[in-house]
Parts: sequence; C-alpha cells; structure tokens
Amino acid sequence: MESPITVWQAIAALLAFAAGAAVVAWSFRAGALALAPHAVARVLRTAPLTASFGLVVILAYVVVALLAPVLAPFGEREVVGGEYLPWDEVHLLGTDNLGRDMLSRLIYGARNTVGIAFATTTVAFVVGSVLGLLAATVGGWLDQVLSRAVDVLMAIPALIFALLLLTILGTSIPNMILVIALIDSTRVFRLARAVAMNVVVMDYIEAARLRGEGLGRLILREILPNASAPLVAEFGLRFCFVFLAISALSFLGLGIQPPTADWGSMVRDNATLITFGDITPLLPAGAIALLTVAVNFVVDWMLHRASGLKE
Amino acid sequence: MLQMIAQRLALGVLTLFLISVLIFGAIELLPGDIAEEILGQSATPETVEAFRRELGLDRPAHLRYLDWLGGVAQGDLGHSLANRRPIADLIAGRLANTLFLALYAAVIAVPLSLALGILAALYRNSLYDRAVNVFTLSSISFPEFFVAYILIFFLAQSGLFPSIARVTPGADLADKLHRTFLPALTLTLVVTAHMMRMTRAAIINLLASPYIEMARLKGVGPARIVLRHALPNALAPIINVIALNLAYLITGVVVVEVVFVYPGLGQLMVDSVSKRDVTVVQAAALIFACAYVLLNLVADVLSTLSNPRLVHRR
Amino acid sequence: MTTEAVAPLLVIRGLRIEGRAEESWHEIVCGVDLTLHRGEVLGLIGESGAGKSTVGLAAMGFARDGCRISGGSIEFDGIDLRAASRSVRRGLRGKRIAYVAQSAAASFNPAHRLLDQYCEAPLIHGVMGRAEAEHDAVDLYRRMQLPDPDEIGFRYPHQVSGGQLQRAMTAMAMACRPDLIVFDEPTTALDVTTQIEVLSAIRDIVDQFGTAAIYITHDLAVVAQMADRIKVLLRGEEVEEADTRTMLAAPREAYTKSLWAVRSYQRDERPPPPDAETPVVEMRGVTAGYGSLDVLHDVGFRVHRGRTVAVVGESGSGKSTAARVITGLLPPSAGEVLLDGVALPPDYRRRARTQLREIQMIYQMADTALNPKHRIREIVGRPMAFYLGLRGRALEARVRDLLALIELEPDEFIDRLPSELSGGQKQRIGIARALAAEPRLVICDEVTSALDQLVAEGILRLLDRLQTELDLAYMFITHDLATVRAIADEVVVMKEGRVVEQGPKSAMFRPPHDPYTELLLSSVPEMDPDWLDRLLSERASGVGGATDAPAARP
Amino acid sequence: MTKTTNHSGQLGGISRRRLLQGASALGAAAVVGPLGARVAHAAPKRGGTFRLAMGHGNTSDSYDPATWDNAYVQVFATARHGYLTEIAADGSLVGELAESWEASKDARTWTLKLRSGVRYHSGKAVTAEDVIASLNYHRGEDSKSAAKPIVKGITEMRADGPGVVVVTLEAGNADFPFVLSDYHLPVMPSSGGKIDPTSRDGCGAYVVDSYEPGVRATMKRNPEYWKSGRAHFDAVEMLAIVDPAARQNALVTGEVDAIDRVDLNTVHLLKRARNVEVVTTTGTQHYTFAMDTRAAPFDDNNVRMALKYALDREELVEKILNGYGEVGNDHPIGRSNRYHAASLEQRTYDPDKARHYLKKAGLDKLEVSLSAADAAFTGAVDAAVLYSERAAVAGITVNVVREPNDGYWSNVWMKKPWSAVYWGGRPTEDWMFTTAYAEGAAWNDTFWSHQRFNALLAEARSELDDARRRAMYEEMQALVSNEGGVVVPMFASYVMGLSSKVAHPEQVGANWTLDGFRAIERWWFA
Repeated sequence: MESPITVWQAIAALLAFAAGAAVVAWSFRAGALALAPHAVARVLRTAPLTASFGLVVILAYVVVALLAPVLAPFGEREVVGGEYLPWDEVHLLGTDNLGRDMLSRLIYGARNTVGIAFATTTVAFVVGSVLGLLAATVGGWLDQVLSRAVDVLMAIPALIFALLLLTILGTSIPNMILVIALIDSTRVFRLARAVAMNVVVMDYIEAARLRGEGLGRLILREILPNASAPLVAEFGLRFCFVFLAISALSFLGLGIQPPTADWGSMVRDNATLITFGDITPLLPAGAIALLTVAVNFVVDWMLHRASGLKE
Repeated sequence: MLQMIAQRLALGVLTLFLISVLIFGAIELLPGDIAEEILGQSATPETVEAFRRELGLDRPAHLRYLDWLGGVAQGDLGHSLANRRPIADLIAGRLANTLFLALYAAVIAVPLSLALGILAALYRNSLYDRAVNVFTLSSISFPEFFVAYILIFFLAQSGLFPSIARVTPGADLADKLHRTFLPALTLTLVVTAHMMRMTRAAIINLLASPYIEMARLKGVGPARIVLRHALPNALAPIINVIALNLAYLITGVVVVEVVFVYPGLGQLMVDSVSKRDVTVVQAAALIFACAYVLLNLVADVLSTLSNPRLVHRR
Repeated sequence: MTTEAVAPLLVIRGLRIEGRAEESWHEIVCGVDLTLHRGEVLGLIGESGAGKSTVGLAAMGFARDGCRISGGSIEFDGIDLRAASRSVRRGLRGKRIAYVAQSAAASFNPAHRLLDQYCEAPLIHGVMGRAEAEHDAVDLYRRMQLPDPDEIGFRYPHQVSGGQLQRAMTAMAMACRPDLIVFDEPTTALDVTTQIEVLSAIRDIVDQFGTAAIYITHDLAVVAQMADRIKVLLRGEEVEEADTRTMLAAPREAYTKSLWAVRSYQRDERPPPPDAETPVVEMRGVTAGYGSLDVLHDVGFRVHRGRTVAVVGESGSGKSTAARVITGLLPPSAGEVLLDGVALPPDYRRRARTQLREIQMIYQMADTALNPKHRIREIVGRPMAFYLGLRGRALEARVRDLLALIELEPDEFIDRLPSELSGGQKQRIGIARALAAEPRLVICDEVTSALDQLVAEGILRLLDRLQTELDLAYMFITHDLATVRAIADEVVVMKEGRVVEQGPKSAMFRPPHDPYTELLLSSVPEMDPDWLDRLLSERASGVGGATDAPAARP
Repeated sequence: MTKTTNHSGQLGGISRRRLLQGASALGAAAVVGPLGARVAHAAPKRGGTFRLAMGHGNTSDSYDPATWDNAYVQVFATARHGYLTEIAADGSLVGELAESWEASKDARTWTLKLRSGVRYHSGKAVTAEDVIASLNYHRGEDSKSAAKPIVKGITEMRADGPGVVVVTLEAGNADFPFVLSDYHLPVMPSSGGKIDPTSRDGCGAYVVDSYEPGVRATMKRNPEYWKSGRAHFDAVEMLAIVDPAARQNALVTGEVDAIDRVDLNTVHLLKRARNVEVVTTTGTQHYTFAMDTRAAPFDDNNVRMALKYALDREELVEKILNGYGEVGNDHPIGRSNRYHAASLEQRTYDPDKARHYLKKAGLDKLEVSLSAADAAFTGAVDAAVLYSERAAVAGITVNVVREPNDGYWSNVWMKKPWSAVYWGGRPTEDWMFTTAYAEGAAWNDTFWSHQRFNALLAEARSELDDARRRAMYEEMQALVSNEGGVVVPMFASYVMGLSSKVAHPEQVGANWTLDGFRAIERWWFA
C-alpha cells in the first residue's frame, strides 16, 4: 500500500481503467439488451457506451450500498488489526489509521455517503423546485421576495455559510443534510424558476389558468412534468457535489459523526498520505469521482434524449 | 441600461444590508462569544466577564448592530474585536491577495475552458470530446484540498513550484506568479469543468438554429461556424457561468488558501467566525457579497452588450 | 425558355433520403427525379412532410442533421455532389448554389449586421473583396427595393422588418451571382401585404440575373406567380410535374385536384341574429395595453349565438389582444366585456368557474397548446372533471364521445401523447378540449394558419359542423382572408388596435371598402398566374398604395 | 541524514536549595539523560534566516499577553520577550531577568533580584516597576487575562530599589519561581504603572520586524541581547501553517527549516524524506477524558473505575500517537515530573475488571456519551472511537459525539458530562493539581472534590521537606488515579520536523513544544 506513484504509473492506470470500463460497459449493454423487457431494451439500445458504463457503475453502487453488511468482510467500526496494514488477502485494501478494514469501510461508506447525498439532494430539490416553480407560476411580489431571498443566500459563500449554520445547529447527520440541502436548494430554485419561466408562457399553461385550475395542480401536474428534464440533470450533479461539501466541511473540522464511514471524511482523514505518494486516499476519492462521472454520463444521455437533439 | 444598473445597484445595497443582518444574527446565535473563544481553555467566568465589558459585548445586540451599521454607513468598518486592528487595514492586503489569486486563476481558466469547450463543441462526440469530459468531471469530483495535495505531490515535491504560496510584500510579479502557481492551478482545475461544459452546451444548443444552417449553406467551414456564428450568440450563458465561477474564485477558496497558506479573505473569515470576531466576519461577508453582486451585475451588463437586440434598439 | 441542346443545370435521379427517428432510419424521400435548366424556376409544392425542403436542400448536396442521402444521384453542372468531397461541396454552396430560408428573422445571425453577413460568402469564396462586396450589396439592396439601401446594411437583423429581411436575404443569396437559388417558403411567415412586395422583388431579381431557382411552397397561389414549372410532392414521392399554366388549368392526379379544390370551400353566411337577442359576448369600448402602451383603442363588437365573427388584421393589429381581454388575461384600462349582457370581472382570476367555462379558447400552435406530458384522456377529460365533476366511467364515456365527435377514433387515440399526433390531429384535440367544457363562446386564434391547406379545410369543416350541432358562438381570429371567406358570418377588420370596418361578410367582400380592407383583399394571392403582374401594374398606376407593413411578429 | 532523537526532559534532580535560592546557571546545566544518540554538534554558529512553520496561528492573534492561547503566539512571545525565570532544557529552573531569588521561611515572601543593564528593544531599561506592572496587568478586578488564576496568589508587590522586587503571597508556595516562567508573564515596558498590552516592545532575543496575525512574523536578532551563547540566527520568519499536510510539504520541499505538530499519521513517511530529522520530546503534555463527577452515572466511582479499565491505553498510544507518547495512569503527573509516582501500579485494559466494577455499581451494562473534537487534541475523535470499541467488550456502550472544533472549549469542555481534553501540563505537581483538581478551581473539569486530596494539596505547597513532599504528591496521584474523575490514557510527545541544516543542543526542552518555546533562541544552523 505504501507504493509511491509516478505520473506515468498514474496515466497507465487510467488508460487501463478506461479500457476495462469500455469492456464492462459494452458487455453490460449486451447483457442487459438480452435480458431486459422489450420496452427497456429499446431505450437501452439508444444508450451510448458512456451511458451504459454509467448505468453499470450506478447499479453497482446501489447494490453495494444495499448489501453492505453482506459484502463487507468486516464491520464498519470494527478494529481488526494494526494500523496501516498493507494490502493482503485478509485485508484486501489494508487497514486505516485505527486498524479498521479499509475495504469494509469503503463498502459501508457507499451506503452512508450515497444515502446522505441522496437524502440531501432530495430535500434540496423538493424545497428548491417547489419554491422555484411557485415563484415562476405566481410571479409578482412572491417571485420578487423569493428571488431576493435566494440572492441574499447565494451571496454568502456557501462553505462559510454551512460552517456558521452547522456550528449553530450542531453537526448531526440530519442537521448536515438540512444545511447542505438549504444551500443547494438556492441553486435548485434558480434553475427551477428559470426552467419554469419557459414553461409558464406555454399556451397549455394559459389554458389551464383560464380553466381556473388551482396553484397546486398547475405546478404539480402541468408545469413540473415539463420542467423535470433539466432538474433531473441538475440532480445528478448536485448529488455528487454533496460528497464534496461533506469533504470540505470535514476539512474545516465539521464532518460526519465517527465511526460512521463516509467517503468525504475518509478522503480528508487520509489526504495527507497522498503527499507521500501513498494511494490510500485515492480509494475513497476515486469512489466519489467514479460515481460523479457515471452519474453525469447517464445524465448527459438523458438530457440528450429529452432534448431530442440529433447531433 | 443605466437605469437597469442603478436599479440593480440599489437592489445590491439591499442585499448587502440583509446579509449583514443575517450574518450578525447568525453570529449572535453561535454558541460562545469572542471572549470565551479567545480565552479558550483558560477562560474563567471573571475573565470572560471583564473581556466582554472591555469590548462592549455586554450591551444589547441590536444596539451593537446599529452602531456597526452607522459606522459602515460612514465608511468605517470598525476595529477587529480580537486584536483591535482597524478592519480596513486587516482586510486591504488580504483582499488584494484574494483578488490576485482569483484573477490569476481566471486568466488561466477562462481562456482554457472556452478553448476546451469550443473544441469539444466542434468535435462533439469525438474521442477528444469524451476524454475532456471525463477529465474535467473527475477533476471537479475530487475535493479541492485533494486536488491540491496531488498537485503538490507531482509539481512541488519535484521542486518545480513552491508548495506554499508565501507572498512577501516586496516580491516582483514573476516571483509572485511562480509562488502562487499551484493554488491558481488547483482553482483552475476546480472551475474549468463547469465553464467548459457550459460553453460546449451553449454552443451545441445553437447549432440547430436556422442561422447556423444558413451559414453552412453559404459554404462556411465548421470552425468559422462555431467561432463566428455560434459563439457570439452563446455569449450570454457563457458570461453568466464565468461570472458565477469568478464569484466562486473570490468567495469560495478558503480550502485552497489553507492548503497553500495563502493569506486571503476566506481564511480570515473562517478564523474570525471561529473567534466570533463579528466585525471582521461582517466586513468579509460584505466584501464577498459585494463581489457576488457586482460580478452578477457585470455579467448582466456584458450579456446585454453581447446581444445586439438589446444594445441597438429598433 | 428551355432548350434541349444545353445541358441542364441540375439533374437529380432517383433521390432517396432517410431520416433518423427512434434510432432507426426511415425513408422520407423515395426516389425523386428532378431536372432544372439554367434560368428556369421550378415550383416544388406539397404539404408538410412531403419532403419539399429535404429535396431542395439535397439539390445543394446537403442533408440536415439526422438525415442522410441514401440513394440516387445529384449532378450540378456536371459535378456529382454525392461523390464530391466535402470541401468541393462547401465551395459550391453560397457561391454557385444559394439558399433563401423560410424565416429570414431566424436565419439571419442575430449577432451580426446585415452587411457583414452579406459579405461573408463573397469573401470566403474569394469572389470579391470587402469593399467591392459592400458596394455590390448596396446595389442589390436597391434593386430589391429596400428602403435606404445605403444604410440598411449597417443594421442588425432585429432592426429590420420581416419583409425587408426576406428581401435582404434574397440579396445575400445573390451576392456571388449563383447559378441556382433554392427558395424555401420565403413568404410563408409574412403578412399578405408584405408578401406581395417580397414576391415581386424576388421575381424581378431572378429575372434580371437569369438565375435558376427552386421555389418551395405549400401555397398554390404563390407558386403560380413564381414558377415556370410545378412539381407536386406527396410523402416523399412525386405526384406529377407540368408547366405552371397546364398544371393550374388541368391537374391530372386526384391528389393535385384535391389541393386545387381546397380554395373553393365556402359556407353561406347565416342570417343576422334578431336585434333583440343578447349577444353571447360583447366588447364595449375596450381600451387596453401593456404598461403605458395602449394596444387596443376603443374596440367594440358582439358575438351572437350560433354565429361566427371573424376578426381580421395583420400582425400587430391587436386582434389577439382583443381575445386576451375577453378571456380576462389582460384586464382593460377602459371599457368592459359582457357575457350574456352581464359585465364580466376584468381579471380571469376573479371570474366564477361557470363564467370561465362559458368562454373557451383554441390556440394557433397546437404544439404548445397541449401539455406534452399529458395523454389525450387527461387533456380532454380534465375540463369535464373540473367543470362538470365527471368521474370514472362517465368521464371515460364522455371523452370517447367527444373524440368521436371530432372524428378521431377513441380507442386509437385516447392513450396517446400529443407528440404522437399529427398537426391536424393535435388541433382537433385542441378543439375537443375547448368543447369538453361545454362553452358558449369559442375563441379560435389563427387555428388553421399553421396547418396545411387540406388539413386546415378539414378543421374548418369540423368547426362549422360543431357550430351547427352545438349552437356555438365563434370568435375567429385570422389574418387569412380565404379563411374569413370560408367561415365568417360577420367580419371585424382591425388595424393598429382600432376597428377599421365591421359588418356582415357579404358586405365586406363587396365594394366599396375601407382603403385598408381594400389593400388586404387585393393582396390575397389568386391562382391566376397573371395575378401578381396585374396587381402590380394596377398599384403602380395608383389604384392602391403598398406600404411597408410593420415587421412580422411571430 | 535522517534520524530521530527523543529527549525525555526531566524536572527532577533539583535540589531544594537551588529551588528556593535560584540563580542563573546557564551553560552549567547538567545534561540529563538524553535518550537520543544525536552526534554532538560543534559549537553553535551564527547566521542565517530561520524559517519556522507552526500548526497554530489565527488571524485574531494579538500582542496582548492576556490572550495568548496557542503555540504560535507563545513561541513568538518567548522570542521577543524576557521572563523572570526560564525552565532550562533539562527541566531545571534558571533565572532570566531575575538574577536570583530568595524566599522567606514560610515561602510566602519572595525577593527577586533583577539583572541589571538589560534594555528593551526601544532602548528603555528594564526596571522593577516594569516587573510589577507586567504582573499587575493579569491581576485585579478588570483583568481579562487567561493568566489571572496563575497570579491570583499574589497579594502584594513592591519595588525595593530599582533592581529588587518583593512579592508577597496569600499562602506559602515553594514553587512560585516556576510560576514566573509562565508564558503569559513577560516583562514589558511600563509607564505610570501600566504596560501597553498592544506593544511589541520587549527585551528578548529577537526584535519584531513585521507581524501579520495568523500568517507570518519576521524578526531580527537583538544586537544588544544580554545572554551569551544564545540567539544564533540573524533573522527569523515564523509562518502559521495550520494544515498538517501543507506544513509537512513545506518542510519536505525546503520551504521552511522546521515545523511543529508533525502529523502522526504520516510521521513514518516523513522520516523517510531526505534531509529531515524528526525530534520528539515527552514532557507534561497529556490528554484526558474528563467526567463530571457530580453528574450521573459518573458520580459513582465504580462507574468511573469501570470506564478506566475499559480503555486500551497501549492501543491509543500506538494508534493515535503512533507510538509518540507514553501511557498515562489516570493522573496528570508524568514521568518527567519531579514527584512522579513510579510505584503506582500501571492501569491496563481489563474488561473483566470493568465488568466487575460495573456490577459493583449495580449495573449490567452502561451507555454513556463521550464528546470529542480534534480541537480537544489531534486524534481525539479517533481515540474516542477506539475507546468505544474496547469498552463494548466490557458491556459499556460509549457513544462518540463529534463536537464542532469551533467553540469546543466554551461549549463542550466542562459543559458536557464527559469530554476529551488536552492539557499542556504544568512544570510542577502543585501547579497542575491546583489548576485542574483542587476543589473550586476554575478549570477543575471533573468537578472533583476530595477532602483528603484538597488537604494534602495545601499542605504540600508549603512543605519544605523534600521526602515528605514526595510522599504527599505520590498519595495525591494515587487518589486521582483511583478516585478521580479523569481518564488519562496517554502523555503525548511533542513531535517536530527539522531540516538537517538545523542544529540544536543535545538536550531539548520537553516542557513545551519547540524546546520549551525557545527553539528560536537556542537553535542554530549547522
């Protein structure tokens, strides 16, 4: 594990990885096409290799997250040996600074990280898009008030704002989810409002208004379905940024409660090692990066499908 | 146009006011105050009390806020509660540092991301496009400090660049650029992906326009199509995303400042939050908010200027 | 005009073009032949989806993104465009083959001045230098009868009206003096009065330079004025081809005949309502506008039960604004709207649900009028559920009845999404949605203008039938006098926010007219190939004064 | 060249006479037990700019001695200021500005004779008035100084001529000269009986050139410095580099010459770097888990004992300190202290005993929350996690609560019933116990109140017989260990990284980091 890395080794590893990824993606698509029901297969056939790769990765993460206790060779918080044991057949990725099994921590980290990120992003999107759609639909003073409020929140540096709020509220996982969600929701608000602005001018919205439809139906049934594509795309990106936010917060000393394993904090805890060429912190960082890339591949593909853009 | 600018500036002032209230309130809500924080483990109730009296913290919060506001209205940012230094002095140098680093990173990142984005739009769906996409996505999915450590490992330990951005007042520009190269590069990696993707998307979005088809039917080549026909019309979203990222470069770089030991505003603000030095936090928050508001305003003005419809009225 | 001895300029043989949809290729042009001689103008007509534009672009060796030329040959002046390299094709485009697009407003790059865009092709093809090109541009602008030709090139596209832009685009196409110009519906987006000017300018310049042209349009009367020969396309295949007069006089194929017949649809005017009858809706002295700018000035008219009032005017005349006042989207600053003699609250949000139900609207663009994420069942069913409280089976049955009424097979359509419908079918769903509310007044805002003529005629017939069956009042907003002639009982002519003239249809189409009405009426193209010449000479002799109409506002 | 030297400083071996009748003995200090095998350096050389990066430093730092709370300002202060006494590298007390001192029999009245001819950087001479004003600054009603409890015992001070100060204490304190070495108590120029706390003027080895709080300070050698054989560097640059990785990188890449607070996670890797020497000293710095003995369940000593047995101290030293430290024995007196109770049996991890005590407390199982943050000490959270893992075996559930670093000392410490705590330690047993274990002490973070202990503490303070004093302190250590509310798992070493260009005396002070805060004046370039 303490193998110093060089630029060339890194590049070689990346190339090897890319090649492997292509093979995996291709075989996944081939396999899925054979197995999936007709309708799904038709959609899948349109997926470029990148999107198939993204789907495989996301699927793998979900499986790992759900089956963490089954897959992990050791417990999440279990101290199983000395600190920084090298990679061997018992501890495939060695142990961390407290002698906990790195692989097991990574696997449990998938569950915690993905779970927290999902919860955070969901809250951010529910709050941000509902308010954004509301502002765009109702307009007038409500729009003004909400937009100004969001301007104010966005003008405060996000990380410092999070730091302030978490210090006030305390760093429990629910608080962290709420605070990051609040900050993210301002970005979602802007997007949702902008997208909805393009939808509310449509004649079918005018028709619904003239029919006398209530606000709730107007927003949920008439506007939301037509604004969902860019929101979903944003969801993908924001989802990944939550890890980064958690990681940056743990850099400033506010992170997830130990001994819960999460990738953001794991990167932080082991980050110093990279400056000695030890690749340990690359594992959780790589896990985040891989998921980000995968999610964005899928999102790109979905956007492409939604826009009907024929490039 | 001037009217819009005036209106936006007025709104900006309102935003600043609201932020100052919000930040002040938040700091009041923070557990502990500056007396407890500075005395730390050594605090005793008596010394904390004496400290508070000396700083006037025993007065009600709203009076202290009004005092502060009155000072700011007259252009006086006040003194740091922690070490009694005038905030204007405290901040001036750091603001210059922050702006320098932001500018440095922007000078690298903006042309780079524009070029990458334009090339990606030009050769969309090619191997190049995908490679750039994966690379930039990966770079934004690494935490900033981690990107910084990796750069230090590869570029500083070999002695190419210094690992800490120690800027001395007398240093000449070349030396300064050399010393701050790694933080600037880190920030570049962090912001490039976003701008590059936006540039690419904005251009590709326009490639389906009738006037692009028209240009192709006039026999215009692909490069000229992208540069002369698509790019000028894609400027508004690109300018906006650049402004957003510049704002980030000014306001969001505390982590990079810490890793490279660069005395910028972000670190000052975090330090001051942790010490509950409310006057410094307020000043820093206002500067950040100003930067955000002004950049957005400039972006809007520039996007307006980039659109002949809005410049040359009928 | 044509001589056998000279080799034709363009020869297309067995052209096949495929389009990509749902990840597979479908043929959209299936073996079209085309021959064009120098100086000849070929009219290419057909309905949407006939492949006219696709064939026109293929003549430049160009296929749009998502399309590919899969078979046949395209030979331009001896050059095989399919086999030629990309750079050879690029070298021809703009220099020897030029293109004039349907919407000049969209096809001029909004970021550059007209003159810069004019000069682009000559410069990149190395035909002439900048100064020469600019000089030339002024000359062509003058020939195209553009106002202020010396200065207009320094304007941006948005500063120039639609009709002028279309002429500027034609001038731009002429810049390198090409051998062939493809005109792709160059006047479709223009008002009738503007269309005349553009048509005449195009015809003059093509004549002057002896340029060959392919003129693509769905408007038979227009093509009659412009083309030497006409080729009719249907679903990517040729129906027939003949020289213009022959084609107009004696179309051979049934499809062509049906196209020709469209123009003949006309309904008799219903007798005027009894004076005592309270109109369903009445506008009284309405002045309304946006901000401080009044768009309507003292507008008033009535719509009676079972009658159709056509509101006619060009873009910007305020006819759609009048509809917005009636629906309550735009509360007027003066005047009122009465429903059954009772004043309606000006703002729709203050109107009772029954009042909302009584007035329904059908939109011009069926594409944007139907929520793309809702199925037909919901689109049509929602007003019933909302206003009439229908649920479950009753609702389902009523939706099916209504679909049958608008001549769409319920089983086939009830679960479709709007994107799975054709333009005409979408418009029918729009009608069904309006009817589902069981209204008294239906406002039809240019409901046929985006449709092909055959389809439009079907819609008009349907609306007429429904009016008779359901005793509906229609307010029919249109700029197309043919439509007015077809469907109206009464006509209201609007210009610049004022009612210029109103009265029964029979009176309107009989002189003497208000001068503006006269201009409108005379500008409607007729199927007679000599119509344009006649009209121009009449106007030149001072019978009517063509003015440059305000820019088309899409 | 890479090697590690461990200096285990000892405060023992000082005769009673030398304590009560101190005199400066610079250069004569005996070299006591150097554990490392560093090659003895040639005579110190002058010259060079010493660049020192420290893991502390905050933009809110100031010149005001009342607020010095981190090692950066402490080292910075020590470099520019003079103190009355100095703790030498071997742990002995020597005079600095006080040339000698003498106590009355009951150790209540102390007469300090000041060194003559010492001047501040501004040129003003150091006077007895300055000494009194400097100490007074921390006393009195309005004092906001963190040192207020330290000088609380002073009841009166007067100048006896220009060079003599007589201090009267509330009660006898044999360790008083040690107190005067506290970093809060530099002698600063006064006027009208008051010092200017915002002044940078001092009489120390280095003169401040520039200071940007939380970033850097630059200093030049004081050309008129009175000590010989000190202050070898021409100039000093002190940087605050809070991020451990950045600090280490700065050392490895040669940006700085020395760093403190080496990241223990990577110290094994740092040692491999060329031209880097890792220096460690183990002194009085220790980490604790303090229980509020008034609050249930910690009010039951059986519960406390159960918790004391449920912790694997060896593991903590191994994993949290990476071996850079020593196990603690649940009292704050380390092996470097004079009266360390070596005979007290070392407590070890014993889940059975923990269960036994739990049963004695009438419990089957126990669930408690332990608050920690890295602000308490580096690795506190991890230490708490390890604690919780081991305690689980004994049927004790320890819920680790990660508290925010920010505000830890005001909101968590002494507020939450059980929290992780850092103690820099004190040079004397009395000082340590008085500060944190005496009943009613401001920082008695276990709120412990033990009659016998309190009585012993008062008695030992003015006890003059060394053997009796030792016996008393040993008993007190046993009392704290067996009945106190504190778990002391480990004594942490100070781990510093030095470029091999930097040379230091064989004996490195262990009382504080960086040679007792005095690396700047004691070290030199080889």
